[in-house]
Amino acid sequence: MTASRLPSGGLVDRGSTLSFRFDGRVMSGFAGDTLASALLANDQLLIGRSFKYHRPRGIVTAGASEPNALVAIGKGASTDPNTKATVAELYDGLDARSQNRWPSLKYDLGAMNGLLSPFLGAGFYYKTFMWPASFWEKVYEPVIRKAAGLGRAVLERDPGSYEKCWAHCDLLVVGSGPAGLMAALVAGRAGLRVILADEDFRPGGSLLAETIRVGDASPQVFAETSIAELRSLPNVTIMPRTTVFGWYDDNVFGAVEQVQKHVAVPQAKLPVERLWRIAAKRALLATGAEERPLVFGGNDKPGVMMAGAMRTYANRFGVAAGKSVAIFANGSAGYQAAHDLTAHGMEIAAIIDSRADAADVAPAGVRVIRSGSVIDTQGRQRLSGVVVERSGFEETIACDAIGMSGGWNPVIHLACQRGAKALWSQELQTFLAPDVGNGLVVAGSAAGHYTLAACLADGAAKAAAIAADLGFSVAVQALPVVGEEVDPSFTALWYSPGAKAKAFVDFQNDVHVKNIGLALREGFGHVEHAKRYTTNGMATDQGKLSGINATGLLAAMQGISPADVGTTTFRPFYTPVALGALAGTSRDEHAAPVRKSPLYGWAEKNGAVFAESGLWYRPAYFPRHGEKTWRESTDREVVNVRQNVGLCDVSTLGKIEIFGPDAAEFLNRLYCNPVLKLPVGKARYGLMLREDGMVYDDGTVSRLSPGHFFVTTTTALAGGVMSHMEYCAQVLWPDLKVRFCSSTDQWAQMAIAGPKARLVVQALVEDDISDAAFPFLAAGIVTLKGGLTARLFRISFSGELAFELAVPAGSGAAVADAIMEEGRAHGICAYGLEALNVLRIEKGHVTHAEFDGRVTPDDAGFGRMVSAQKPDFIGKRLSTRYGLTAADRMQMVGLKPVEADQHIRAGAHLLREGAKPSTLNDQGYVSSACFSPTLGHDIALAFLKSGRERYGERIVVWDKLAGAEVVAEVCTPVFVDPGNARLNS
Amino acid sequence: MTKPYISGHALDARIPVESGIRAVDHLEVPREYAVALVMAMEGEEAAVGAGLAVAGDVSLRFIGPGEWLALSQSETPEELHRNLSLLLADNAYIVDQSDGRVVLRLSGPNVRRILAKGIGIDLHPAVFEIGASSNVLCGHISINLSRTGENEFELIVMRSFAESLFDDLRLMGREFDLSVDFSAQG
Amino acid sequence: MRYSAFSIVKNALSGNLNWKPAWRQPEPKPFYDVIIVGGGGHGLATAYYLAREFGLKNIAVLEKGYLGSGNVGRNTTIVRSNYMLSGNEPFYEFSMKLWEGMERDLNYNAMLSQRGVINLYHNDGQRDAYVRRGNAMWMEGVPAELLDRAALQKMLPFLNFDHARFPIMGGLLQKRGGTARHDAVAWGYARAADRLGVDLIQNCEVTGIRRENGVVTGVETSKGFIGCGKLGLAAAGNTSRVGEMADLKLPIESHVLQAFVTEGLKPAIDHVITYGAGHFYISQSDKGGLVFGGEIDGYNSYAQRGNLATVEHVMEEGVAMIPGLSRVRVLRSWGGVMDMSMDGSPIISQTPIDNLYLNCGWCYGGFKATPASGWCFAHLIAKDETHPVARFLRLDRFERGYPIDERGAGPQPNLH
Amino acid sequence: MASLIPCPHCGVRPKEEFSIRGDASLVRPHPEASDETWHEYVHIRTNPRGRYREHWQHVAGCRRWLVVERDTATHTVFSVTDGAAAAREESR
Ligand SMILES: Cc1cc2nc3c(=O)[nH]c(=O)nc-3n(C[C@H](O)[C@H](O)[C@H](O)COP(=O)(O)OP(=O)(O)OC[C@H]3O[C@@H](n4cnc5c(N)ncnc54)[C@H](O)[C@@H]3O)c2cc1C
Ligand SMILES: NC(=O)c1ccc[n+]([C@@H]2O[C@H](COP(=O)([O-])OP(=O)(O)OC[C@H]3O[C@@H](n4cnc5c(N)ncnc54)[C@H](O)[C@@H]3O)[C@@H](O)[C@H]2O)c1
Ligand SMILES: Cc1cc2nc3c(=O)[nH]c(=O)nc-3n(C[C@H](O)[C@H](O)[C@H](O)COP(=O)(O)O)c2cc1C
Ligand SMILES: [Zn+2]
Repeated sequence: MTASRLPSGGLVDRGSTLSFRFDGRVMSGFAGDTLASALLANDQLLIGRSFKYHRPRGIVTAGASEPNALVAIGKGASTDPNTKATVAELYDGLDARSQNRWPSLKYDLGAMNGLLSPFLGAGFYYKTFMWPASFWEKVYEPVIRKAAGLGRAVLERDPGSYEKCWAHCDLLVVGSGPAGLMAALVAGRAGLRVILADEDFRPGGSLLAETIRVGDASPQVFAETSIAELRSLPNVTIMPRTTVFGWYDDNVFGAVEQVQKHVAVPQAKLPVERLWRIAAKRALLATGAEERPLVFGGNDKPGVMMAGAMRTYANRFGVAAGKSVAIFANGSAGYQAAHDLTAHGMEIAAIIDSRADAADVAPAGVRVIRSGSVIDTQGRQRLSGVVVERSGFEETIACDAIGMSGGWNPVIHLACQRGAKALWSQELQTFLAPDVGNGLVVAGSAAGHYTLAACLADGAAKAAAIAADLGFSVAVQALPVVGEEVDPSFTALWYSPGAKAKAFVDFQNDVHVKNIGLALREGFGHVEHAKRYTTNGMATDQGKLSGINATGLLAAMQGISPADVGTTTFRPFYTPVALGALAGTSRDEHAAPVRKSPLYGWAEKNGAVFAESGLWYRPAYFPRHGEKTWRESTDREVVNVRQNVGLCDVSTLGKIEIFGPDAAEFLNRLYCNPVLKLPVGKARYGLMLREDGMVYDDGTVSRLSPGHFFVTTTTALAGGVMSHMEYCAQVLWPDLKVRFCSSTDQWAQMAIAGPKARLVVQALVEDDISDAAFPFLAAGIVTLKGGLTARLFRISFSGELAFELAVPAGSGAAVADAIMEEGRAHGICAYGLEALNVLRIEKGHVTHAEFDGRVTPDDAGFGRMVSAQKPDFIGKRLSTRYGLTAADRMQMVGLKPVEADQHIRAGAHLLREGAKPSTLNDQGYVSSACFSPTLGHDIALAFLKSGRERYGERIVVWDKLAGAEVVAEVCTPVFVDPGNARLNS
Repeated sequence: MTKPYISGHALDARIPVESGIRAVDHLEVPREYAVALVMAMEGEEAAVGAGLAVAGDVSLRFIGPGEWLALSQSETPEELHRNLSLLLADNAYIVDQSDGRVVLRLSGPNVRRILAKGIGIDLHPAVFEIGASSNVLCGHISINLSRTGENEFELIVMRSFAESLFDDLRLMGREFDLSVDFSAQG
Repeated sequence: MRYSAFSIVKNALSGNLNWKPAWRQPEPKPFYDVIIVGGGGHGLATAYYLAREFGLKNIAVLEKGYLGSGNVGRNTTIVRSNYMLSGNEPFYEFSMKLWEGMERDLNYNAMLSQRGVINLYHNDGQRDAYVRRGNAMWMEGVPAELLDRAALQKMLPFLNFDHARFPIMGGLLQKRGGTARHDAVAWGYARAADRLGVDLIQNCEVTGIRRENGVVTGVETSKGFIGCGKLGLAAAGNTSRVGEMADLKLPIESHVLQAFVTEGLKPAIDHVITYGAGHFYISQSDKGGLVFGGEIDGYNSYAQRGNLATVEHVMEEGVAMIPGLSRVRVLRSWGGVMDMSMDGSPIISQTPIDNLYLNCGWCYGGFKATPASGWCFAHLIAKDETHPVARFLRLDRFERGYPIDERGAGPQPNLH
Repeated sequence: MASLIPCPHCGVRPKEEFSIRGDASLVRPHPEASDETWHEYVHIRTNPRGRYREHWQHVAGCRRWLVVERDTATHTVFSVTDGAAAAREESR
């Protein structure tokens, strides 16, 4: 046993033992552990395998930047692959498994790749696998793909649930270390609405692993009392386990809260994770600084760790990362770690300091090797020693862990997500956030302050400035006195010279120094090219450890400043976020709202089978006992409407009320056909164009009084037409006096169609609706027997004698019941969308299958409807363009198969008989097709080049997709009752 | 046939008759509510606004410039329409929406936390004051939201979306054991 | 240096120290016969084909950033030729055929992976439109298949078959469609063009277009004036800005589209799949990341980043289509600025200005067009005549009333 | 912008309450205007990098069409005004 639990210390609850599994092995830890600290305490150093070479890897960090210790947690569909052990909160029953290894973590065949590494340099795959051509798909790619990825996604339905939430505040503080805590305290006391978010399950940031006294307490106690005070303030919200992943426009932040990732059995009434959208007047980034790894030979073995992480494991978790620890450092932080570890009784094998002279003091009795360089490490799956070089002499130092400390990288990720480039500070030898305006301010170590005292002061000062700026008065507050500390300094070391083994830059993606050199040599020296060519920084840790080192290496290799190399672009997400959390509750049946017609229940009661139609569910057909297919029901419904009468729910049509002295003029400009002189009590078909002359939507326009119109739109474009009208009224013609509102939801509207429709409707309506009194295209307000006021329209989509009756939605079901009851004697049936579709095709009426946005009125046979008289209407001018009036445009025609038992499918194309299928020979396509029970064979509406001149021509209906070719006759698109006798009866 | 047509509520299929359970956070659905849309004629916006403010037993909800929903629980839709017409007919268009809109009333100590799961505006008591109302998006559904009491909000939704909104609200309130019921009669 | 398995072995044995730069870093010459603005996929391909197919010698590509820094480096890598309209389909099929021989042609492996593109449909109307599209493809000789629900369930069991708000009815499959490694396409064309003598000049932003007597004579750049005989614009999202330098007014708006990649995963999704009840599309990169995207953000933008509302919307659709994506973590999101045209289709065209040629309007679909766009643009520049498969992609089609509107959305770019 | 839009009628609202149409500086030509003018109105866009006026509709709010003036490179919003008011202003 080398790594182990220390006898005392740490913030873990030693009274609360938790049992967990790693690769099936049962282990135990304490409440307050992370999976990583617990694994270490169990001396489990080997945690995973790297991406490319499958090299054994252990734990490098104690936080969100971990590149190596990735595991799969959870079972079955609740599995979370690629989870960082270093941030996974331990719970009883946690089940973790290692990844990217086969057959086992210890013996992984994939490690053979390591032997091939000279051939697998950066970009190697671009240079080969090209011959023979057929091999790529069959041999090379499958092999490459097999090697892809680390973890395995289960891709089963996730039993967990998610939700989203909005939050608003004056100040969002990201990070609850000393800077963030002080800032929250200052702002909270001043009365600002403060949100303090931290990704950790325990607030306090680095204070939790610190040893310097704050005031007269330990840093842990200081954190605790500060948090307690913040909790007592009603205007402050503390959000632990909440990672702020993105900074978006207008100071909106995306954050994800892990609500139940740390429990074995989640409560059903709570989400697993919760997405927060935080609208913050101001934000303060107190995200700390990341310790920079050192790039030296063999720096990737289990046992190689960040020195600061070792401190954290010892101080916060009471875990020794090793028994005998070497420290490799270029600055004072390494010494600080050595002191802390010594204090815990751990042995320091040596401090290897890359600097020639430094004032830092090592713990008593610890050997310091100055100007030293680690050039190799020993051990296979765990470290057993390091090889150190100094002035040409090599020496092997036995140790079971090495802590590396290469300086500090302020965590400025969020500040750079909106386009600002990080700035190199020569003084601090690191990149800092530029000024990004007053919405977001960086404080503490994230701003390059490395002492605790400076972090406290910086957080307080910046919060006070923000508070004052927002108009709050801030009382002057004394800062806690901090024990003695040295301002950590370091001398940047991008590469420890003399490496005898691979010196890794990006651990997870196995990018080592030579890869960077190769990229440079091949012309990929731009930092973004180098990233893409080597994949440095593209792994799940997004270069948190490797990014700045790669920049430094590129600079050093070219003899230029890191300032001239720059960083790669910072992007969301700060750490990866589950898609489920971002999707929230919108999933499965809940993926979009459902709209229901007021007649939904009535249709259900009548046995309807429903189909989605936009957000609506509409009755598709009403099967009766014994009917086995939708076609049987549909055919019956169609025949019944043509012979008797049927009732169809058309409530989903868009309905808009238009008022005002200019309503008629307004509509006249909106539709391409004339509306101005529409008499009161009349309805008219209306065709609306887009400004480019193509048909936009159709519907009916009824005039209920001189200044009150009622128009309907298609179901699909109800919202679009309403917006379009509003645009026209508000923006194009603001001087027209017109007001309108949607009344789609106010009315239940039903079509009663068929030769017996009048008999049925008259039985319900007080008013006279005889053909004389209420002819085709009449529209008016009527009273139903029983006193209900309703609207009645004599319009027809089916081509039959038909009425559309609109009643207040709440009464819809009762009225529909009454109609059915009244109609029983006349053989009434309910009919659905399918029958409606057949009826309209038989009559040659168009829908969006025809009006697909590429069709002019003339294409569809409405050329004569377009008003030549009107001075202006939407679409008038551009509809005269050459291409829109050309003689060879496709025009709508009817098709019937020459042999009556043959079928035509919508989407088939048209060819001249004998012509070879080719794009050039393409004559058009079928837009709608159905079996016509009225005629006893298939019929279709189609668009055919110069179609109206071609009635009688035989044409091939070519449906290669179905392997079908049918000869059809071109005919008029009106198959039933071309003289409109039924309509007018 | 002369029987009156029984009017159904959009949430009849969702809310059990008289569930009687009432948690601290509660969603109450009044069965009867007269709702009218009032649209001021051009130039009459201020006059209509002033007129509405003195209209008897009517609550107002802001929709947009010159547009309001007028609500009454004591009047029938016809009465509301008639009364508003008497008051405003020369200055406004009035459209009955009693059947087109559904009113839901959400109350309780956690009401803001529930609503924040769907609504992006700041609902802090000092920001969204009692009497405030506005059209907002709740999840994916447009509603009118008004604050009617210390911890009480009213949501008005298009009838066709009512079941969906209702389902959403139940999900949003699940954490707080939100109870639901039709209002007690009267 | 020719790339091959042999060259890899040989170089490895000498410590990989002898690899040569993939391209030179030349200083601009005072004059080029042809200058291409934009070192993206299209600009580089154009230069390559100008040199290789049309024998031109004195060519430069000017790139304001690094090669491939534009949309060629930030797209979702979908390659397909499954268009519906006759103005488009022959062009994209020409491109598909070029893809199929490109790697050997360039001596660069761009990892074209013809894994199949499946477009799901969820209602009858969509099915009919896909049938029309599939038949249009066959008309051009492009194999297409209509899959029903059962076939899909077998092929893609992870799709949402049981609890979908918009149930999946079937899909249109183009087996030859797939993906390619985006960066490698740019690098491959760049390296091949460089080997034919094309000067690739990075960090060279074009800031002005000089004209004399109405004829283009050269460009002002951040590296000084550079004269040219002919000037080709392939500046993708920045077309309007470059066009403006020659007072060219264009039917283009710049919009941002976001894309996403997840953490690396073992192979799980073997096709390119697009969602019919929304705008979601997904495939898995050879490295293991699931690469996906959705709708554009909707407003004009020159910022290569998007907003959170759109991110959420994309994720909602992703999880609606594949419920099992819920636990997968998205690693990174980014944006690209695209030139959205008025009909959603591209423009390869002469312009009213002599010696100025235009290649733009690729919207979110120009990656797959890279080879054909380069070829046809080179053809146009070299011969001053339109390549037959690009004959409908002219700039004056809007004025003349010949839009190529696959979506039928009309002249509003953000609807395409 | 992009995240929040201050509607002059409703206050600050999330982006998803709006729909976007495009260039607000276009003025619909007179019916008798030239073909070219009409073509430009329907098809040609200045598409500037920088200040831009765009039509957004507050669909889930007051349903007013608004003129959002903003920067297309930084996404800063300079002003949001009512579209009808702006149109009247323009026609004056
Ligand atoms: C997120 C996203 C996903 C996409 N997905 C797909 C997909 O799956 N399939 C598909 O087919 N297409 C897709 N596309 C579209 C595709 O990427 C583009 O259409 C295509 O890459 C554009 O051509 P290009 O490669 O030449 O453009 P770019 O790579 O953008 O090249 C243009 C170059 O011009 C340079 N430039 C601009 N102005 C100047 C100047 N003044 N001076 C010098 N240089 C200048 C730019 O820096 C840039 O490098 C997607 C696009 C995006 C943004
Ligand atoms: N020993 C040294 O050489 C040395 C060097 C640098 C810093 N330090 C010490 O470190 C401390 C720095 O204090 P500080 O307050 O600036 O930072 P901190 O490191 O104490 O706290 C930062 C906190 O922010 C959290 N965080 C980071 N990104 C986040 C995100 N996107 N979302 C949510 N949470 C996020 C982290 O988990 C952490 O808890 C000081 O005490 C300083 O002395 C010491
Ligand atoms: C197909 C594809 C796959 C990508 N895969 C990864 C990946 O695995 N890891 C990663 O960090 N980024 C990946 N990226 C994103 C790039 O890092 C980068 O964000 C993108 O190319 C845009 O460039 P920019 O962010 O530098 O502006 C990928 C991009 C594309 C287009
Ligand atoms: Zn508004």
